[in-house]
Amino acid sequence: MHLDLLTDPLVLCIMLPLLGAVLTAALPRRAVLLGSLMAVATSAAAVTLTILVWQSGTLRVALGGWDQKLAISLRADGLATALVVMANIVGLGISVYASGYFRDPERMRAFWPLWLLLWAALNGLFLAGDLFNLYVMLELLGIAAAALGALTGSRDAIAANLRYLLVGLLGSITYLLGVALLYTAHGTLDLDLVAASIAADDELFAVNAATLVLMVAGLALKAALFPLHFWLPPAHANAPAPVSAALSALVVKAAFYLILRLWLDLFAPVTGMAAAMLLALLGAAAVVWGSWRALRAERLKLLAAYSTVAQIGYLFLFLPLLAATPAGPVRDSLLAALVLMAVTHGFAKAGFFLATGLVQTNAGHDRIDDLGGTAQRLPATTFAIALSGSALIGLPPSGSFIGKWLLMQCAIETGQWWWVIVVTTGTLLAAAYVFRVLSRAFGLEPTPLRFITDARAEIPALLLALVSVAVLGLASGPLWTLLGLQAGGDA
Amino acid sequence: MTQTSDRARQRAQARAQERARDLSLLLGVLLALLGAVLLGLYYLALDGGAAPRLAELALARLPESGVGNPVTAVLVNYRAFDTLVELAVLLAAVLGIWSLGPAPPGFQRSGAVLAGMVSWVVPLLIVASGYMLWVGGYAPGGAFQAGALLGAAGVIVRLAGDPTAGLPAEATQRWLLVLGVLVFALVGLGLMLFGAGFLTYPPKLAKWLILLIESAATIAIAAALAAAYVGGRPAPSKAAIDDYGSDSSP
Amino acid sequence: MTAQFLYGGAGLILFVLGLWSFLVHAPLLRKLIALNIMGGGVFHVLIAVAYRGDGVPPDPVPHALVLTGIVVAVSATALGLVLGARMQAGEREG
Amino acid sequence: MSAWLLLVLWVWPLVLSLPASRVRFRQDWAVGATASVAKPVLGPRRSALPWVALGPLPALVAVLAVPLGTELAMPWLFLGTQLGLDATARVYLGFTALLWLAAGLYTAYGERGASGHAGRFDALFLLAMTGNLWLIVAQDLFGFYAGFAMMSIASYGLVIHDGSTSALRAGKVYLVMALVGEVAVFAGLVLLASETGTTLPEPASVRDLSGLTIALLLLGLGVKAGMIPLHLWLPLAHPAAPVPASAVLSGTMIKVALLGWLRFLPVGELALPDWGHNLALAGLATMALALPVGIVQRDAKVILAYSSVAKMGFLMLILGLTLVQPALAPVGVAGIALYAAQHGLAKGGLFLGVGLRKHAGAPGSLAQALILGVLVFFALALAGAPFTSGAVAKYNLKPVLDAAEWTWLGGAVAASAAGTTLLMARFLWVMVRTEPHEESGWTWPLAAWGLLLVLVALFPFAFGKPASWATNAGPIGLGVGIAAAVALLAATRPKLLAPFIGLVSPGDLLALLAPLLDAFRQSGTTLLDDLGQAWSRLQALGAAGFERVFGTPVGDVERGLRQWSLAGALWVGISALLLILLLASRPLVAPDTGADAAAPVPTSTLLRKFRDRIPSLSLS
Amino acid sequence: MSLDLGPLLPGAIVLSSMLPGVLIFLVDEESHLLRTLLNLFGAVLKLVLVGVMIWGVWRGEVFESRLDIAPGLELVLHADALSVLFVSLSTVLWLITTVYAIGYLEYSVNRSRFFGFFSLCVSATVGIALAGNLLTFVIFYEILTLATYPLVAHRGTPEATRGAKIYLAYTLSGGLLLLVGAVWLRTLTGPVDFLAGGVLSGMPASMHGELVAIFVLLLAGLGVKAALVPLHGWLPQSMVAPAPVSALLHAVAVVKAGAFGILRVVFDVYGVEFAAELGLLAILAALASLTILYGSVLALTQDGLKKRLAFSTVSQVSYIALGASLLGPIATVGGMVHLVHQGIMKITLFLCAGNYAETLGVHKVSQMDGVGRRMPLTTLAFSVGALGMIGIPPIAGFVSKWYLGLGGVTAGQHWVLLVLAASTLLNAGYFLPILYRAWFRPLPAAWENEHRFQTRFETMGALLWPPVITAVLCLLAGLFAAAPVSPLQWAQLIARREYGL
Repeated sequence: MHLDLLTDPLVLCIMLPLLGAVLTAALPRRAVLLGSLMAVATSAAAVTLTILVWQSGTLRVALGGWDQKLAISLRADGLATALVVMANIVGLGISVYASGYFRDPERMRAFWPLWLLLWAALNGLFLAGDLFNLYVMLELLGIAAAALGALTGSRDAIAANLRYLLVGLLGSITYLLGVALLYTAHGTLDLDLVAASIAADDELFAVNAATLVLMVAGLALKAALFPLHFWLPPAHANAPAPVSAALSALVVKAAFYLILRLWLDLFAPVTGMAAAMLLALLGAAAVVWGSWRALRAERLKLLAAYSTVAQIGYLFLFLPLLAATPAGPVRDSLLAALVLMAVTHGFAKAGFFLATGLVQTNAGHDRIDDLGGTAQRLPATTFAIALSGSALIGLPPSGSFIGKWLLMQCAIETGQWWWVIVVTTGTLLAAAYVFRVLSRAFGLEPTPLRFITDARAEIPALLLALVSVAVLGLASGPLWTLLGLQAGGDA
Repeated sequence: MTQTSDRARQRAQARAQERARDLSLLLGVLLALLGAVLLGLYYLALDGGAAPRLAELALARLPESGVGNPVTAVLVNYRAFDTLVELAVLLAAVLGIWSLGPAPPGFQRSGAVLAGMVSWVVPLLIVASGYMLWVGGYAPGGAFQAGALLGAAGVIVRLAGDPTAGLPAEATQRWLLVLGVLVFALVGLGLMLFGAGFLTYPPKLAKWLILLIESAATIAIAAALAAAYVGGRPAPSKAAIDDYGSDSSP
Repeated sequence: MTAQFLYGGAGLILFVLGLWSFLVHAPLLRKLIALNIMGGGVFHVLIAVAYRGDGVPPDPVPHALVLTGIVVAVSATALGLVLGARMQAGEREG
Repeated sequence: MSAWLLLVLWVWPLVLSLPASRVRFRQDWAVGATASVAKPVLGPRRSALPWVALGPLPALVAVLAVPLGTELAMPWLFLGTQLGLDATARVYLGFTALLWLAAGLYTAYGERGASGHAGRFDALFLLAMTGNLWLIVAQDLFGFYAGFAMMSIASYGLVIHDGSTSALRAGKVYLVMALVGEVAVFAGLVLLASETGTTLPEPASVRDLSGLTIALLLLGLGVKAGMIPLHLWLPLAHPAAPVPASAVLSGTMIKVALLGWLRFLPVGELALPDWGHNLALAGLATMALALPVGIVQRDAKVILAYSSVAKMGFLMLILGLTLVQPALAPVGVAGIALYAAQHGLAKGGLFLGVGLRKHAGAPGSLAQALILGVLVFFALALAGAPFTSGAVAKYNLKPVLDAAEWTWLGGAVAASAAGTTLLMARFLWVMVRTEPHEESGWTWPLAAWGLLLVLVALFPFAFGKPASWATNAGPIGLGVGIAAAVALLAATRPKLLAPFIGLVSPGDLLALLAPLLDAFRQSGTTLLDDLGQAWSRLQALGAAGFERVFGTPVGDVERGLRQWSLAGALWVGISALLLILLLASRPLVAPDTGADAAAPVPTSTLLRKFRDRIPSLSLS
Repeated sequence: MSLDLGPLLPGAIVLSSMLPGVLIFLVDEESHLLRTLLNLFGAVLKLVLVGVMIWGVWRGEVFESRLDIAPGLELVLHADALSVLFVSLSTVLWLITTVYAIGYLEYSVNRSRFFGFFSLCVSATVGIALAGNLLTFVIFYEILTLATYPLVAHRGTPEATRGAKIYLAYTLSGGLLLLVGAVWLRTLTGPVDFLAGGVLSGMPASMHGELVAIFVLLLAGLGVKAALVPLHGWLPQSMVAPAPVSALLHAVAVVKAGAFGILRVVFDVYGVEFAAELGLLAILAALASLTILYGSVLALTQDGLKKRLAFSTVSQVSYIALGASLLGPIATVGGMVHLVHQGIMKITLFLCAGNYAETLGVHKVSQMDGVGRRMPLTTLAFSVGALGMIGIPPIAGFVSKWYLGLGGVTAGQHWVLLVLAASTLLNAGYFLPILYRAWFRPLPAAWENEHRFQTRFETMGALLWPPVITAVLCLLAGLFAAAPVSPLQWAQLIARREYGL
C-alpha cells in the first residue's frame, strides 16, 4: 500500500464518486448506504485536498505518468479548491437530505448513481487541467444533470430538461469547436501550456479571440447568463428538491468557473475591457431581471431558480472591475470577493432549495401565496430559508455581504460607480422576494412545539444556510490564503 | 364567437410564423458572417499554429505505452482518463434513460427471413467485435469499434423482436453496464494504491491491463448501446417484482 | 495545407449549418441531427489538424479525441431521443 | 445643621404627598364578594392625619431657625443644587408657609367638594406646596425652575378639581398659559445661563443680559404675575378652584413671578430705563384694566382675582421703577417683598373668608356676623386703609413712587387705591348678599383664618414705622365715599346699575380671543383635512399602482425567449458582439515599427496577415 | 491570576445574549422554565459583564475585540465612553424588558421564537454600541433589522405582517444607503476605526464634495432607523408589535441605533468641527428640527396610545440628532444624554401602555378615562415618563432639554430655543390630555377586556414592576444628574473626549 498524499486526493475527489456511482448502479438495493458512504468519503477527500492546497499551494498531477503535454493533468489551485470544497460540502448536505427525500424506491435507485456521476463530473470540472477532458466532464455533467432534473417524471420536468439537455449539448459542442481551434493553433490541450502559448504568441490574437468567444458562448449558455437563462427556471423549478439544489448551487457554478478560468487564466492577454463590459452588462441585466422575476414568481422553486439567474449575474459584474484593476492586493481582494460570492451562493442556494423542498413536501405544493402556515409549522426550515435568504440578499454577516462590499468598493475606486446602482437594486429586489416568502411564516397558525421536526432533512438545509451566513460571513480570511492571495487588500 | 377566436389564433400563428421566418433569416445572415470569419481565422490558425503539436511526442512514447496503435495508446494510456469519463458518460446516459421508466415494448417477432439473417449476422458481429478488440492493440480498432459492433448486434436482436435486445436480466445487466468504468477505475486506483500513480501502467503489465480494460469497456459499451436502444429500464423479472414490490411506477 | 484547410473549413461550414438548423427547426429529431452535424463538423476540424502531410503518420491525439467525442455524442443523442419519446408519450396520454 | 432644614422644608411635603394621596396600591381581588367591582382607590375625606396641614411646618421652623445667609450646596443633586436663605427669601418663605398652613388647615378640615377625590387634591396640593417652597429657597436657577414647573403643573389639578365644565375650561386656559409661560422662562433661563455663565444668578452676576433674555423672563413670569394681557387665566382659575386652592394661588403662587424677577434681573445693579419703564407701564395698564373690570363682576372670587391682578400690576410698577433707578433697589426690593407678604396674607384671608361665609355658621348667626366683620377688615387691609398692613406696606414703597420721573404717577396711584377700595366694597357687597349654607366642623378652618387675621392685624406694628400707620387715608376715604354713594344708588335704583354688572365676563380679553382662536382652529382643521385627503388620495394612487403591478397574474413572459430562434439569435448576436469587442480592444492598426516609417499604409495585423498569405486579397 | 479581559470582554458581551438567544430557538415551546432561565441568565450575565466593563473604562482600560472577517475587513468591537453609555442603557433595559416580556407573553404562543429574536435583537444593539468601525456598525445594523422583523410580525395578524413589511422596506433600503455610504467612504480613507474627534479632517479639499455626498448617504441610511422625517413612515406602522417589542424598538434598539449611528458618524467619523466646516451640521439640524416638530404635531392627532407614543418617539429621538448637529460640547452632552434619557422615559411609557392593554384592554387614549384609579402605580409611572418627555424638572427629560438649549445658544443658534419651546408645548399638548383622562376623568363602569390577575396589585408583578423601576430611573437620572456616574456625567466625559478638553 502506498499513498501519495499530494496527488491522491485529487484523483480520489473524482474517482470516489465515480466508483460510488458504479456501485450504486450495480447494487440498487444498497444504493442509499453505498451512496452515503461514498458521499462521506468524497467529502473527506475534498477536505483533505483543501487542507493540502492551503498548506502547500497548487497541486497538480499528470495522469499516467506522461509528460504534462501529452497526459491529462489534474490540478488544484486555490480557485478550484475553493469551489471543490464548497461543492463537496454542499454535496454531502444534499446527500444526507436526499437519503430521506425520495419516497419512491425506484426514484431513489435512479437518483443515487446519477447524482454521484454528477458529483464526479463537478469535481472533475473543477480539477481538470485539460481542455478536452473538460469537454467530457461538461458532457457528463450535462447528461447527468438533465437526467436528474427529469426524475420527477412530470411532463413539465421532461420538457424542461430536454431543453436543458439540448442547451447543454449546444453549449458543449460550441466549446468543443473552440477546443479544436485551440489545438489547431497551439498544439496542446493542457491548460497551462495553452495559457503560456497564448501569452507568448501575439500573432494569433484574432484566432484566440474567436476561440475565446466560442468557448465563452458555449459556457454562457450553460451558466445561464442573461438572456441565455431561458432554460434554467423551468428546469430547476421542476426538479426534485435535492437535484434543484445541486443544479442551482453547483452545476451552473461549474460553467461559470470555466468561464472565469478561461477569462482570467487562459485568455488573459486576449480579453479586454470592452468585452468584459458587455458580459457585465448582461450580468447586470440578469441581476435586475432575475430578481424581478423572482419577486413575481408564483412558485417558491421558481423564485429560487430566478434568484439563481440573478446571482450568476453578480459574478459577471466582477469582470470589468478585474480588468480595470492592476495586479496587486486590490485585485486579489476582488478576486477573492468573486469566489466568495460564488461559494456563498452555492451554500445559500443549496440550503434554500433543500428547505424549499421540505416546504413543498409538507404543503403538497409550493405556491407562495397559498403556503399559509406551512412555513410557520417548520421553524427550522423557515430558519434555513431565512438564513440562506439573507445570504442571497447579501445582508451581513454573510459571504455575499463581504463580496458585495468589496465589489462596490472596487466599483467606486475604479470609477465604475454604475455597478453600485445595479447591486443596490438587486439587493433591494432580493430582499423583497426573500421576505415575500418569509412573511408567510408569520400567521395565526398553531404554534410548533419543536424547533426541528425532521432532522435528516432540516439539519442539512440549516447547516448549509448557516455556513453561507456565519462561516463565510465572519471568517472568510482563510479563503484568501487558499487562493494564495495577498492579504490585506486595501487601497 | 369561436370563429373569431379561431381567426385570431390563426392570425397570431401567422404572425409567429412570420417572426420565426424573419429570425431564421437573421440567424442565417449572422451565422454566414460568423462562418466566414471563422473560416478566415481557421486559416490563420492552421497557418500560424504550432506545427509539431502532440504527434511527435505521442509517437515517440508509443513503445512505452504497451500498445502498437498510436490512437489506442492515446485512448487507453496517454489520455485514459478521458476514456474513463467517457464510459461514465455512456453510463450516465443509460441510467438517465432508465430513470425515465420502463422500456417500451419491443417489435413484432421477426419473420423467418429476418430471423435467419439475424442468426447469421449476430454471431458474425460478435466475432468481428472480438477481432476489432484484439486488433486495436496495433492497428486501427479497439474497444469502441468492438463495442459498437457488439451493440449493433443487440440492436438487431431487438429489431428482430427480442425486447431485451439480447441483454440479460436487470441485475446482471447493471453489472455489465458498469463493467467498463468499474474495471477502469479499479485498475487505476489499484495502481495508485500500489504506488504507480493513478492509471500509470507499469510497462511490463501495460499490455495486459490495457487488454483487460478494453475488454471490459467493449462489453460495457455494447451493453450500454443496446440498453439505450431498448429505451428504458428492462421489464423486471418475476423474481425482481417479488423482491421490490410493485412500486415501479415512474 | 490547402487540403487541411478545405477539410477543416468544410467542418466549420458543417458546424454553422448544423447550428442554423438546430436553432431554426423545432422538431426534436431535426435538432438532434443538427447537433450531430455540428459534432461532425468539429470532428472534421480535429481530423484536419491530425493530418501532417502525405506519408507522415497522422497525429493520433485528435483521432482519439474524435472517437471519444463520438461516444459522448451517441450517449447524449440517446438520452435526448428517449426524453423526447417520453414527452411525446406524455402528450399522447395527456 | 439648620442648613439641612432648607432641604427638608420642601422634601417634607413631597414625601407627605404619598400618604396624603391615599392611593391604595394593593388590590386584593380575591377578598370580598364584590370583587368584581373595582373599588375606588382614592380614600374618602378625613383620613387619620391632616397631611396637608403638616406640609408647611418645617418651612415655618426654617423661617425662624435658619439664620440669614445660610447656604446649602449640593452639587450632586439635580444639576447642581444650592439652597439658601436671603432676606427676600425669608419674607417669601414666611408668608408662603403661613398661607399654605392656613389653606392646608382649611383643606384638611373644611374642603368638601368632589367627594372621593380628596386624596388626589391633597397630593397635588402638597406637590404645589413643594414646588413653591423649593423655588423660594433655591438659589440655583434649576431649583427655581423645577419648583416653578412643579407648582404650575400641580396647580392645574387644583384648578380643575371639581370637574365642572367651567373648571375644565379654566383649567385649560390656565394650563396653556402656564406652559407658554414656563417655556418662555425656560428659554430665558437658558439664555441667562449662557450669557452670564452662571447657574446661581443674583443681581450682581446678571448684568450682561440681552434684551431677548429680559423680554423672555418678563413675559414668562408675567404670565404667572397676571400682567396684562397675560392675566387671562387668573379670573377664570380662581373661581373654579376650591377655596384653599384659590387662596394659595392668589396669595403665594402669583407672587413667585416677582421673586423670579428680583433674582434674575439686575435689580439695583444696572439701570435699565427702557425695560423699567415698560414694566411700569405694563403694571399701570394692568391696574387700569383690572380694577374696572373687577368691579362689574358677579362672583366674589372673580372680584378677588381681579384685585390680585391689580395688585400685581402695582408691584410691577414698583419693580419697573426700581429697574429705572438702581439706587432705589434696597428700598424697592424690601418693599416689594413686604407688600407681597401682606397682600398674600390678606388675600388669603379674603379667599378663605369667601368659603367660610358660604358654609360656616347659619345665616344671621353671630359667627356669620363675625365673619363678615373680619372680611371687612381684610378688605380694608387689602385696600390699604390706615392702620392696616396695606397702608404700611404701601408707605414703604413711597420713596420709589416719589422718585419716579412721571409727575402724574402720584395721581394714578391714588386713583388705583380708590379703585381698589371700590373693588373691595363691591366684594363686600357681594359677600353680604351671599346666602350661607351651614355645615358642621369648621373649627379648624376658622382657627386658621384667625391666624391670618392676627398676622394681618399685627403686620403694621411688626413691620411698619409708626409714621406709616396713618397714611393713605385720602384715597381710601375717597373710595369709601364713592362706594357708599354707589351702594346707596344700588340700593335705591337697582336697575340703574344692573346693566353694568356682568358687562365684562371673567377673563375679559379671552372673550375677544376665543372666536379668533376658534376660527384658527377651524381653518386649521379644514386645512389638515384637505392635506389628509390629498395624502390619502396619493396613497390610494400608489396602492393602485402597486396593485396593478403585483395584482395582475404573472404570466409566462419568457415563453418568447424560450423559442429557439429568438434565443439563438440573441446568443449568436451576443457572441458576435463579444468577438467584435474583443477584436476592437486591440489597436487594429499595427504599431508603427519606426524603421520603415516610409510605409504609408497603416494596416491591421489581421489584414496584413491575410495580405501576406493570400496575394489576391492584398490591398497594395 | 490575571486574565486579560481586554480583547475578550466586548465579544463576550455581544455573545452573552446571542448564544442564549440561539439556544432559546431550540427550546420546546412548553419548556417555560428553561426558556425563562436562559433569558434571565443571558440578561444578568450581560449586566455583570457590562458592569465589569464600565469599571474598566472608568479606570481607563481598553477593551477591544478584533476579528478579521476577510483581509482588510475587520470586525472591531471597542468599548469607549460612548459605547459604554449605550451598552449600559441597552443592557439594563433589556433585563427589565425581558422580565416584562416574560409576564406579557405568559399566555401567548410562539414564545421560543419571540425570545430568541428578542435576544438577537439586543445582541445586535449591543454590537452596534460596541462597533469600533463603520463596517462593524453596518453589520450589526443590518442584523438588527433582521432580528427585529420577526418581532414586529410576531402577532401574525394581517396588520402585523403588513407593518413588518413596511418596517423592512424602510430599514433595508436605509441599510443599503448606509452600506453604499460606508463603502464609498472606505474607498477614500481605507479602513478607519471610530475615533473621538473624527478621522476625516485631514482630507484634502478636493474630496469635500464627495464627503458631503457620503454624509448624505449615511444620514439617509441612519435616518431611517432614527425616524427622521421624511423617513419615519415605518415607525407608526410597526406599532402592531407586542408592547415589549415596541418598548425595545423605541427606547433601546432600532430607533436608538439610528440615533447612535448619527452620533458616531458626526463625532467619530467626520468629527464635529469638520462636519460643521463642511456645512453638514446645518443639514442635520434642519432635519432634526423638522422631525421634532412634525412628529409632535402628528402625535397630537393620534388616538391610539401606542401610535401617539410612536410619533412622540419620532420627535424625541431627533433631540439626539439635534444635539449632534450643534457645535460645542454642551449641545453634545445634551444629545448624548438624551440617548439614555429618552430610552428610559420612552420604555416606561410603552411598558405602561402595554399594561393598560394587557390588564384593561385599553388601546386608545379615548378609552383611558380613570385608569389612574384602577392602576395607580402604572399610571404614576406613566405620568413620570410623560412629564419627563415634556421636560418638566426634575425628571430626566429636562436635563437633556437644558443642555440642548444651552448648547444651541452657546453655539449661537438661538432658534434651537424656539424648536425646544414649540416641542415642549406640543409634547404637553399630547401628553397632558392623557394624564388628565387617567387621573381626573371618572372610571367607566367596566373595561371591555379587563383581565384580573391573581395578584395583590393592580396587575401581574412582572408587568407592574418594570415600568415602575424605569420610572424611578427617570427620576433618579434627573435628580442625580450631577452626581458621579449619572448618564449626564458620562455624556460629559464623552464630550470632553470628543472635543479634546
